[in-house]
Amino acid sequence: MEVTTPVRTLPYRKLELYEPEGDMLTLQLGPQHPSTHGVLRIKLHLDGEKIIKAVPYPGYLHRGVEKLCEQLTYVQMIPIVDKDDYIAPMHNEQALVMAFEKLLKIEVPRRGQWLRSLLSELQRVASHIFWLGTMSLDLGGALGGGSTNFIYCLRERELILDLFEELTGSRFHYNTHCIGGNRHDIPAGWAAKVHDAVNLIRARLPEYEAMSCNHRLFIERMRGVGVLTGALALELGITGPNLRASGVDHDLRRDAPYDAYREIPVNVQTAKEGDCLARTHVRLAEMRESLRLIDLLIDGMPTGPINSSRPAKQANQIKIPSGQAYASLESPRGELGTFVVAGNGEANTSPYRLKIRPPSLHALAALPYLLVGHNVSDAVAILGSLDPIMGEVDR
Amino acid sequence: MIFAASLAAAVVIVVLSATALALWYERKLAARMQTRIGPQFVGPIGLFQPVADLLKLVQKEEIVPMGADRVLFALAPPLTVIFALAAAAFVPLWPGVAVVRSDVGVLLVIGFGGLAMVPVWMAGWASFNKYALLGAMRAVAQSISYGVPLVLAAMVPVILAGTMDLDGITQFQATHHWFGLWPIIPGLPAFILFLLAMLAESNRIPFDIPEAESELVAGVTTEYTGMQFGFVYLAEYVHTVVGAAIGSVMFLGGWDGPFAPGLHWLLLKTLCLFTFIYWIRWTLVRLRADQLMTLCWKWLVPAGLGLVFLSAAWNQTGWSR
Amino acid sequence: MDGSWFGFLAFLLVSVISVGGLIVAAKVLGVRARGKSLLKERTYECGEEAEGPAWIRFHPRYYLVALFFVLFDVEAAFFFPWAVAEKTLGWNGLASIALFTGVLLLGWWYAVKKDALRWQ
Amino acid sequence: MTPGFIIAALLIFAASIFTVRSSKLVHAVLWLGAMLASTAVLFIQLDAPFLAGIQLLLYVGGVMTLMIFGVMLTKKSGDGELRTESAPALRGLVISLALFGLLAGGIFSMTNGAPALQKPEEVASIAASVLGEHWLAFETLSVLLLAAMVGAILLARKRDAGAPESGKASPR
Repeated sequence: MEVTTPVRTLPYRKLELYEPEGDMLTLQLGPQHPSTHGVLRIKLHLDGEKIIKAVPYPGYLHRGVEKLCEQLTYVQMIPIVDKDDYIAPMHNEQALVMAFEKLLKIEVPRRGQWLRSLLSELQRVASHIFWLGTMSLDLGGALGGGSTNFIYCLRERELILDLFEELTGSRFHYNTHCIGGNRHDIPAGWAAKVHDAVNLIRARLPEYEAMSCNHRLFIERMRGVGVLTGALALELGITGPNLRASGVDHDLRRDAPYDAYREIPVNVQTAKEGDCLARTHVRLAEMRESLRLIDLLIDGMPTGPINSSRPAKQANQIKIPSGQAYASLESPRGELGTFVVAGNGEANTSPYRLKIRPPSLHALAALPYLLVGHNVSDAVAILGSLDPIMGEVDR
Repeated sequence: MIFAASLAAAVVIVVLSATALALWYERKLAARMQTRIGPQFVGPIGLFQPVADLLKLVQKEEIVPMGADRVLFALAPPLTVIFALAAAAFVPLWPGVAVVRSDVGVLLVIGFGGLAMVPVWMAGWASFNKYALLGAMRAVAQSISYGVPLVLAAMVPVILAGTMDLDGITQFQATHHWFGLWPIIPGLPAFILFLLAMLAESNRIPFDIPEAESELVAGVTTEYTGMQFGFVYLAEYVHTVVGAAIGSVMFLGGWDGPFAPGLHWLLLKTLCLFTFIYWIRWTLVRLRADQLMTLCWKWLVPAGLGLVFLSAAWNQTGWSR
Repeated sequence: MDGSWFGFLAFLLVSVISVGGLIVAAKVLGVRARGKSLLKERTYECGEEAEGPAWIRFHPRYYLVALFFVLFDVEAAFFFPWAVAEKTLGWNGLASIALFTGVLLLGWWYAVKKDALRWQ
Repeated sequence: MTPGFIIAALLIFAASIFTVRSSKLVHAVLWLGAMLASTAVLFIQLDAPFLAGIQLLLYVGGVMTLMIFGVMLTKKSGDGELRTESAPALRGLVISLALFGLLAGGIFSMTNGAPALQKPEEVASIAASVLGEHWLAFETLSVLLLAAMVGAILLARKRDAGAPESGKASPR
């Protein structure tokens, strides 16, 4: 799709027509709100219940990760970035070490690459299924059908977390990727468990679809709501399922392949409508695709080392003298990239500047365009369907 | 008169304790649906959990927000409970016995049921909170909109039985057939319409937009704490329990049943309807406010009118005799 | 006046007493913070300072819904006596009610056509 | 003059006074609701439960909702202090006395007091009378209701025309 850059005005209604304290209600949606997926504030200007202007204010979860990384050594910062996108921590680590490997010109061995892709796909399934749960929660409420679906989805996520726990010893902050490969090799019998989990999830997926995207009420809430056009999505730098649901066929796993994706082709899932329902369909189709990939990856797992060298034991072991690199991968939310400018001080053990490109931040940029004209209920659905994780938005 | 007074007292106490039990039952039911266990520590199988909840709520501090209308704010929650309870007075418990036997029972039940939104609106408006106010406006708009199909659905048994006396309607069903079963064409759709409208009136999913907690935080109850919150919460359950009882009286033959007609049949039918309502609640997602209005005015109101005329025609063609 | 209305009075009285009992219990057992906390009393707006008052002017479409409700309620008020006497009034009664409803449905049709009852 | 009547009358009287003396519009509406509900009590005492039900359904439920939404249409329904300005005392007295005389005259012109007291109300007979004797008035009423509907729709649409549609994000 051709990218043009017109001067785009935000689609606010003419605010001067409204009397500030008469007709117009200024409502703060968040930060302490059940469905802002963490702590996002959206300032809504309402006419009755209709949104006439929406301004998102991220930043409530800012922890200064990027600044912190300037002080930490290359070994230390990997478990820190785990906390960025806390629904898919694996990808954070990988995006970071990929940038470092690019600078150091280290090639990960083939088994390490396949393991990385396998973990990435498992993480993608866990992330998308968690998203389906929270999406239901947004639509159905914590005291209703939404929570039922949420708990079902969490049950499936548990299966994957169990697998990760067996592999890495941790359920959340894995610290399994390291520069040059991986830290933990596949234990005996793990492959069979992966197959079991994948088969179980695959068998249960129709159940969730019956409760969500195949259900009449769910469709009524989602169809035609929050239509994101492909042009706008490209302009705002939106990537991932949100972009693919708007009809733009773009996926880094296929378009800029890394790791095992160089060998295994990925069927990229797209939809044309660009509304919340399309985003749901794309994510569910992606989940099925990931399940297929997991089977392929675990069956075709090559033998050999998983790491090009021994994992670093000492904090200041890895030194990068100078240079800059950008590496990105396809996280469940889109292009997750790390830009690193190496060379800080004498020791060269920490970067001069580190920038993480979170896909969720770009997705949030669409909110002022998408929310206008809808009502408060839709605002929650639209926000949920964009799948922002505030941890990586604010970092 | 002493009998009437003690009966009244008994009904209030039974409804309130049934509501407490319903709270536990719903939590257990929801837990089963969600592959959980539910309350299990307070008392045998968690049976005293509502009591524990009540004790907790009673102990909490009651906070009145700044700028609120203090009188209305304090008055609204107790009123919600009383208004929700009022309709229970008209339910025939066993043949010929109700707290109030009135020739126009159906009308009064619907009248009192429609009033329940007034204290809810008071609560939302008095809170001086935007979420509460939006919730209150939604509550009133939804309640009055669904009042129309509710009236029309309730009209069907009135036409079929030829009386507005709730006990008379039950008598008619006992001697002829339950309206939920026969005549199947105005009867069953009217029952479904009644259930839908009742769900909307008592703010249950998929019609729980007034307190939609994923959108409006907690709707009208946002600013309420302690027992004040407890009252609004309780009133919702009372409303559902009483609504289920009235639904079973008007469409499922109330106290009528094989072996021995009586209170136990009414309670059993109420329990079944209640279970059904909560089954829906823990399965579906909620609708949006505008979809709710469209559904009501575009489809349910004409459907209700059609059912009314169908039942009148049913009477006239003589099939009923 | 029917005797059973005393039952209703008793009913209301008992419900007021039970609710009042809970209020009294809450007053006696409830904790009360010493001193005044302005932060605690602030109205909830997701942790942010509220902008503008909550009591604003609402859109006339709310009024429209209320008006429609009243009009259909007036209709129902006429329906109820007819419904009771339906068996004796026969087809004639049905015809006059149908005419009445027909005229009202014209208004309903106009509203649907103009999309006036759509909530936004 | 039964005790029940006196209580109901006092309720109505008090609620009416509060309705006009309230400083907040919302309070006035709620007092109006209380007044209308007390009137239902009066109907029940007159053995007219059907009218009481209609009073509940139509007036307390319906008209009060209409009033509530009407109040919400005004700016600052809550915090504006409302002051009831009285007309000059003499003029007010004359007007209210005249109104009272008119109503009293109407009531006393009925030969044997209130007809409702004589025989209990029969819902079926109301239907027979409305659909039989007064059918023309009844059918004309539907035209009145139709006019109210159409008028309300036109009024509500007027304000929507003032606000321009959003340029980009069209919902459906």
